[in-house]
Amino acid sequence: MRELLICKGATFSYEGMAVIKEADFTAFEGEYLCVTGENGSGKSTLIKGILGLKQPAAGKIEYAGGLKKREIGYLPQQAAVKKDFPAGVLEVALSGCLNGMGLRPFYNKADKERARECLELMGVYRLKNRSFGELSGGEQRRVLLARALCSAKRLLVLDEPVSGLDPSASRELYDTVKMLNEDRGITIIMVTHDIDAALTYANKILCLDCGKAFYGTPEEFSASHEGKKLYGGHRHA
Amino acid sequence: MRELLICKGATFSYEGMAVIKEADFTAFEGEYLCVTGENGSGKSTLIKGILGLKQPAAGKIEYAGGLKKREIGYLPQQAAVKKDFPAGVLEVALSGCLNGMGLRPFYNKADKERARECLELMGVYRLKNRSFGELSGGEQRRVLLARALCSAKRLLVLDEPVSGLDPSASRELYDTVKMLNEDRGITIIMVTHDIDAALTYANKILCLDCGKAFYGTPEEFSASHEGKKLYGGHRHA
Amino acid sequence: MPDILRMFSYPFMARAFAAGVAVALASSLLGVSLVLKRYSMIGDGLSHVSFGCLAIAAALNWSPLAVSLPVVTASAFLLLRLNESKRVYGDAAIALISTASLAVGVIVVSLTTGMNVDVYNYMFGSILSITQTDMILSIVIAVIVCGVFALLFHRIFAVTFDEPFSKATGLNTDVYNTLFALLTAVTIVVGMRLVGALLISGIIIFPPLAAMRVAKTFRKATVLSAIISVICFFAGLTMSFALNLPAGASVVALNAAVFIIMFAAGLISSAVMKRKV
Amino acid sequence: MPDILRMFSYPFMARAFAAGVAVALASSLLGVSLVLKRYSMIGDGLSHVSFGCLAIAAALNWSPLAVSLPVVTASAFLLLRLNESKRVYGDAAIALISTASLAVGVIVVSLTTGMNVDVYNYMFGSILSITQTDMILSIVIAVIVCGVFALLFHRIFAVTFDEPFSKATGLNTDVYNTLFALLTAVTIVVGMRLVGALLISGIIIFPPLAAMRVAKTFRKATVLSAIISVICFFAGLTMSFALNLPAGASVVALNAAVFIIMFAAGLISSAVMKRKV
Amino acid sequence: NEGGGEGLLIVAIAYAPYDFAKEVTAGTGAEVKMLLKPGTESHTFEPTPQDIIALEKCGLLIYTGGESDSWAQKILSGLSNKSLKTVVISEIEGICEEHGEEGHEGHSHEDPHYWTSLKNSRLIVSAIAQSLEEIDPENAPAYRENASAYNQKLLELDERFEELIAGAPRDTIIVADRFPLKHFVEDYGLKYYSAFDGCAAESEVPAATVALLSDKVRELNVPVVFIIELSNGNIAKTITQGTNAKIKTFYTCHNVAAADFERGLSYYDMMSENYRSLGEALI
Ligand SMILES: Nc1ncnc2c1ncn2[C@@H]1O[C@H](COP(=O)(O)OP(=O)(O)OP(=O)(O)O)[C@@H](O)[C@H]1O
Ligand SMILES: Nc1ncnc2c1ncn2[C@@H]1O[C@H](COP(=O)(O)OP(=O)(O)OP(=O)(O)O)[C@@H](O)[C@H]1O
Ligand SMILES: [Mg+2]
Ligand SMILES: [Mg+2]
Ligand SMILES: [Zn+2]
Repeated sequence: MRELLICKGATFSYEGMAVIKEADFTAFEGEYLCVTGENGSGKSTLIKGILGLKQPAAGKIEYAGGLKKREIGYLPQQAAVKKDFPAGVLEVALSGCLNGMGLRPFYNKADKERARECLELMGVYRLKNRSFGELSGGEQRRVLLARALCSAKRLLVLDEPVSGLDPSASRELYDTVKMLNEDRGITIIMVTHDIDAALTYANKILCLDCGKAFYGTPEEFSASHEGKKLYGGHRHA
Repeated sequence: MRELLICKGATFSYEGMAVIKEADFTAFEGEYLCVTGENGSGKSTLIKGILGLKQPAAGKIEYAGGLKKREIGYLPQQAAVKKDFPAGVLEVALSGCLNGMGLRPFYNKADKERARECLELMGVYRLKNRSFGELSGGEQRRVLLARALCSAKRLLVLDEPVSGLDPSASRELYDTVKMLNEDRGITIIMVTHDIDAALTYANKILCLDCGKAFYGTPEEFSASHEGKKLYGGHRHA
Repeated sequence: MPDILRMFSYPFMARAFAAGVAVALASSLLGVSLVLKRYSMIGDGLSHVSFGCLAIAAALNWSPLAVSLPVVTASAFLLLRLNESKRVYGDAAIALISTASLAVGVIVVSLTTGMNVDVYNYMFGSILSITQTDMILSIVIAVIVCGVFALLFHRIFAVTFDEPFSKATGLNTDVYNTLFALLTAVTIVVGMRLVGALLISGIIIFPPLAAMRVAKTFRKATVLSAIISVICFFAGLTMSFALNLPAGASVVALNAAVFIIMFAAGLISSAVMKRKV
Repeated sequence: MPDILRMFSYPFMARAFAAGVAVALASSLLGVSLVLKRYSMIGDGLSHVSFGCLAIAAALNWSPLAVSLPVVTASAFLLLRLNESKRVYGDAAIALISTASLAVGVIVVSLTTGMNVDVYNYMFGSILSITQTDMILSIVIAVIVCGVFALLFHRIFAVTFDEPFSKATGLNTDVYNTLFALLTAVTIVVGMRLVGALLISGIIIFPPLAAMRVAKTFRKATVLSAIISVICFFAGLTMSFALNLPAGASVVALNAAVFIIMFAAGLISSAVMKRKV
Repeated sequence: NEGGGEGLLIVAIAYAPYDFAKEVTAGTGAEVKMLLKPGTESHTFEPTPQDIIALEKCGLLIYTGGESDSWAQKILSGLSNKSLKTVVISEIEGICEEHGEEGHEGHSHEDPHYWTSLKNSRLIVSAIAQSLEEIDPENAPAYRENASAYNQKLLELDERFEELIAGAPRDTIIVADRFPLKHFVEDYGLKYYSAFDGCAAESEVPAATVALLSDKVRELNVPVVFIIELSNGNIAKTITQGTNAKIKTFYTCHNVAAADFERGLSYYDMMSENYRSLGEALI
C-alpha cells in the first residue's frame, strides 16, 4: 500500500492553546480511517489541518503518493448556510465537480451525469431545482454529501457525515462510502461519533482524546483503554 | 393527566406546498414524546408550529392546561451561528433564564446558579468564559442544550439534541432528559433519528412520513408498518 | 498647558464636551448591536434619506425639519424592523433606501425651478454649534438611552443573538425590537442634527468594532465600546482645540486610529501566540 | 412618437446608450455576488474614499485623478479581500474605510488653504457627458468583465457559496477572489467616473436584489439581474429624455420601482399560495 | 494670545462679501476672515474651535440669510457673543425689489448669489460700511471713503456692462452648468439657456436639457459657452462638440479656487474678467 497522507508531530492551536499535540500517523491509499473523540477533542481541527484550511503550529502534514488537493472530496461539519443565497441544489452538487475540470470553464455532460448520480445516491435528486437555503437540515446535509462525493477522486474527508441524517439515509451513506472505498479504492477519512459504525467499517481508528491520541486497527481499539471507555459505556455494547 | 398541547388538523406549507397535512395529536402533561421521520418529512416544521415560529396554513395548535410560552425550553436544529458575535458561553446559557424573569431586568443569584448547573450537566461549565463562536460544533450544541434546560419549566422541545454530540454526552443527555421528565414532571417533545433511544425512553411516538403520520406508544409503533420499515432496517435490530 | 485648560472657559466648548460625551455614550452602546445586525452604514444611509426629504420639503415649500425629522425617524425604524422578516439583509436594506432617496431627491431638485439650497445645510450639525437647549436635549436622550439599554441589556443580547429562540421561549421580541429601533432612530436622527452625520456614523462603528477585536462577551464588548467612545471623544475634541482641526472629524479620526491599533494588536498577539507554541 | 426617436440623432445620447448599457451589464453581473457578500454599500463607500483622495490631491497640488484612481481602486480591492480573513464584516469594512476617508478629507481640507475643485464635480460623473474615448473604455471594460465573469461563473459561485470547501478541494480560491476583486474595483471606479456614484450604486444593488426575490438559483439570479438592469437603463434614459428628468436618477428610480414591484409580487404570491392551501 | 484680539474682526461666509469687507476696511487694521475654505462646498466644511472662537470675538458677521446658509445661522444661535452685529444680505433694503417675485406659488427660490448683480453689490458694500461705522465710529470716515470709492469703481464697471450688452449683436448666453446668475442677467435683461435652474449641489442634468442646449449652440451659432468656476465643464464639452464654440468660465464669486484665492483674485478682477468673456460671447 502506498502512503497517501503523513502527519508528523502536527500540533494545532488556537490563540496559543494547543488542541492537538504532536499527532503522528500515516494514512495509506485505500484505507478507511475513522476519527473519533470527545466533543472539542480537535477532530474538526485535524481535518482542517489535513485539508490545508488551518496551518499547524508545529510539525507538518504532508501529501504523499502524488495526492493532489483537487482529488479530495470534503464534507464540512458545519456549512455556513446562507439562508437567502440563491443556490440551486444542482448548482451546489455540480460545484463539487469543479476541481476535476482543470481550465475548462463550463460543466460538460460527464460532470452533469456525475452530479445526478451523486444526488441520486443521497436520495435528493428530486430536489434538484429547489433552493439550497430552503431545504431541511437533513436534506442540506445530503446535498453537501453529494457535493463531496462529486469532488472525491482519491480521498474523501467527511466530518460527521451521518449527523442529521435519518436512519435509512445513514445506512445508505455507509454503504455508499464502503462501495467507494472497496470498489473504487478511494481512501476515506471520516470523523464520527458512531463507534459502532467505526468498528464495523473502518480499518484504522484514530481516537483523539484530550491531547493524547490512539491510532490503530478497530481490534486494537476495542481492546484499548480509550475504546473501553467509549465503547464500554455504549448502549448497544 | 392534563392536556398540554392540542394539535387539531394542523397543516403547514411552504410557498403553497403542504409538508404536514392535518396532523392530529394531543400531548399530555408529563409525557415524553419522540418525533421521528425521514429527512424533510416536516419534523422541524411541526416543532416551529408548536412554538409559534410558523403559522399553520390550516387547523391549529393550542396550548392547554395553562401552559405559557415562557415555560418552554427549546433547542433549535440549526442555530444560525454568528462567528464573530461576541457572546460568552455563560451569557448564552443565562439567556435561557430570561423567560422566567418577568420584568426583573438583571439576573439574580438563582438564575446564575441555574445556568451553572445546566452548563455542568452538559459538561461545558469549564468553557464558561469562552466565546460561543469559537467552540467546536459539539460544544456549541451542548451550550445550546444548557440554555434550553435553563428555560424549560414545563415543556422542553428538542430538535435533534444528540446530533453532533459524542456518545458519552448523548448518554448523559438522555439521562438528564429522563430525570427532568420523571423527577420534575417536565413534558418532553424530542425530534430524533435515534429510533433505539426513542423506543427506550419515549412513552409516545409521532412518526411523520411523507404526509401521513403515525401517533401512538412505542409498542404500537414497533408493531406498525412505519416502525417496521424504519426499525426493521436498523442495524441494531 | 494652560492653553488647553483655557478651552473650558469657552461656553461653546463646555457645551460641546457635555453634549458630545452624552451622544458618544448613547451611540456607542447601540453601536454594538447595530454592527452585529449589519447596520454599520445606517448613519450614512439616513443622511441620504434626509437629502431626499429636504428636496421634497423645498419643492413643496414646507419646513425642511417638519418633513425630514419624521421621515428619517420612520426610515430608521423601518430599516431596523425590516431585518426581522429576514427577507432583506440589513446592509442591502440600507443601500436600497438610501440610493432610492438620493435618486428621488435628485429628481425633485431638478423638477423644482431654481432650487439653490445646498440641502446638506439642514443635515449639517456641528458639535461646536450646539446651543444650551440642544445640549440638554442630547443629555436627556443619552440618559434615556443608557437607562433603557441597561435595563434591557440581557434581552437585547438574547434577541440579537438568537431571535427565534427568544420568541419561542416567550420573550416578547417585538417589544424589544421596537424599543431598540426607537432608541436607535431617535439617537441617530437627533445626533445627526446636533453633531453631524459624519461624527454619528463614526461613533456608531469604530468603538464597537474596536471593542469586538478583543472582547469575547457581549457585556465586555459593550462596556469597552462605551469607554473607547467617551475617551476618544474627549481626546478628539481636545486635539481639535489644540491643533485647530475640525472637531467632528478629529474625533472620528482618533476613533479610527484606536481601531487600527486594536486591529494590529490583535494580529500581532495572535502571531506571537502562534510562535510561542 | 417621433420625438423620442429623435433622441438617437444626438451623438451624446447614442454614446450614453452604448456606454450605459455596457456599464449596466457589467455592474449588475458583479452585483449579485457583491450583495451576497454584503457589499451593497460599496459604491457609496468608495465615493467617500474618493472625496478623501481629492482633498489630499488638492493639498499636495497633485492631479486629482492621479491620486484618486489608484487609491480608490486599491481601497475597493482591499475591501473585497478583507472579507476573506473573515475578521471584519463586509459592510463594517465599508463603513470603516468610508467614514475614515471622510474624516481625513475634512481634516485635510481644513489644514490646507482649500481646494481647487468642487469635489462633487469629480465624484458625480454624468452619463450624458461621456466622450467617445470614455464610451470605448466602458465597452471594453464591459466586454472584459462579462467575458471573464462568464468563464469564471461556476467558480465564482463556488467561492461565494462556500469558500472553505472550494479551497479544501483544490480550487485556487485566491486567484478567483483576486480576479473578482479586480473586476469589481475597475468596474466601480471607472463606472463612478463615467456615470456617477449614484447610478453605479443603484445598478449594483437594485437589479440583483430584484432578481433574488424570484430566482432560486445563482444562474437565474445573475441572468435576471443583467436583464433587469439593461432594460431599466434603456427605459430610464428614454424617460429622462421624454420627461426632461435627470438621467442617472431616472434610471435608478426605475430600478427601484422594478424592485418594489418584484417585492410586492413576491409577498402577494406567497399570500395567495397560503390561502390556496 | 497676540494683540490680534484687539483689532476689529469681521467674518464673512462667502467670498464676495469677504472681498467687499476687505475693500471697505482697507487701511484701518481690521481683520477680515472668510469662513468657507477656498474651493469647497459648504457640506464638506466643518468648523474648527478657532472658527467658533473667531465668531465669538468678531464684531461683524456677514452672511446671506435664507435657505442657503442655514448652517451658519445654526452656529450663530449657539454663540454667546452678545455684541455681534450682522449684515444679512438678503435683508438689505432694496436688494430684491428690482427683480420682484417670479410668481411661483407665492415665493420661488430666491437666488442667494446677490452679488452677481453689481447694483446689489453696491448695496452690500454700503450696508457693510454702515454697520462698521456704528461698530467702530473711530474709523467711520475711512469706511465711508473706502466704500464710496469702491462703489464708484463698481458703478463704472456696471455702466460698461450696460454699454456692452446694449450694443452687442447677441442677447443670449448659454451656461452649461448650474445657474447662480439670476441677479446678473436680470440687471441687463440678458436672455439665457442653462443646464440647471438653480445652484443646488446635488443635481444632475436631464437628457432633454442637454439636447436643447446642444440644439441652441448650433442654432444660435454661439461663440462662447459658459461654465461657472470650480466646474469640470463636462456638459459644456458635450454640447460644444463639433462646433467652434469656446468654453469660458463665468465667475459667480461664491467661492474661489485655492490658487486664485492665494494670488488675491478679487471680486472686481473676476467681474472684469466676466466683462471680457461676455464681450466675446455676445459678438
Ligand atoms: N423555508 C422553506 N421554504 C421552502 N421549503 C421549506 C422551507 N423549510 C423547509 N422546507 C421544506 O419543507 C420540508 C420539511 O422541512 P423540515 O425542516 O420540517 O424537515 P425535517 O423533518 O425537520 O427534516 P430533517 O430531518 O432533515 O431535519 C422539506 O422538504 C423542506 O425542503
Ligand atoms: N476558532 C476557534 N478559536 C478558538 N478556539 C477554537 C476555535 N475553533 C475550535 N476551537 C477549540 O478547539 C477545540 C477543538 O475544536 P474542534 O472543532 O476541532 O473539536 P471537535 O473534535 O471537532 O469537536 P466536535 O465533536 O464537537 O465537533 C475546542 O475546544 C474548541 O473550543
Ligand atoms: Mg468537529
Ligand atoms: Mg429538522
Ligand atoms: Zn453657489
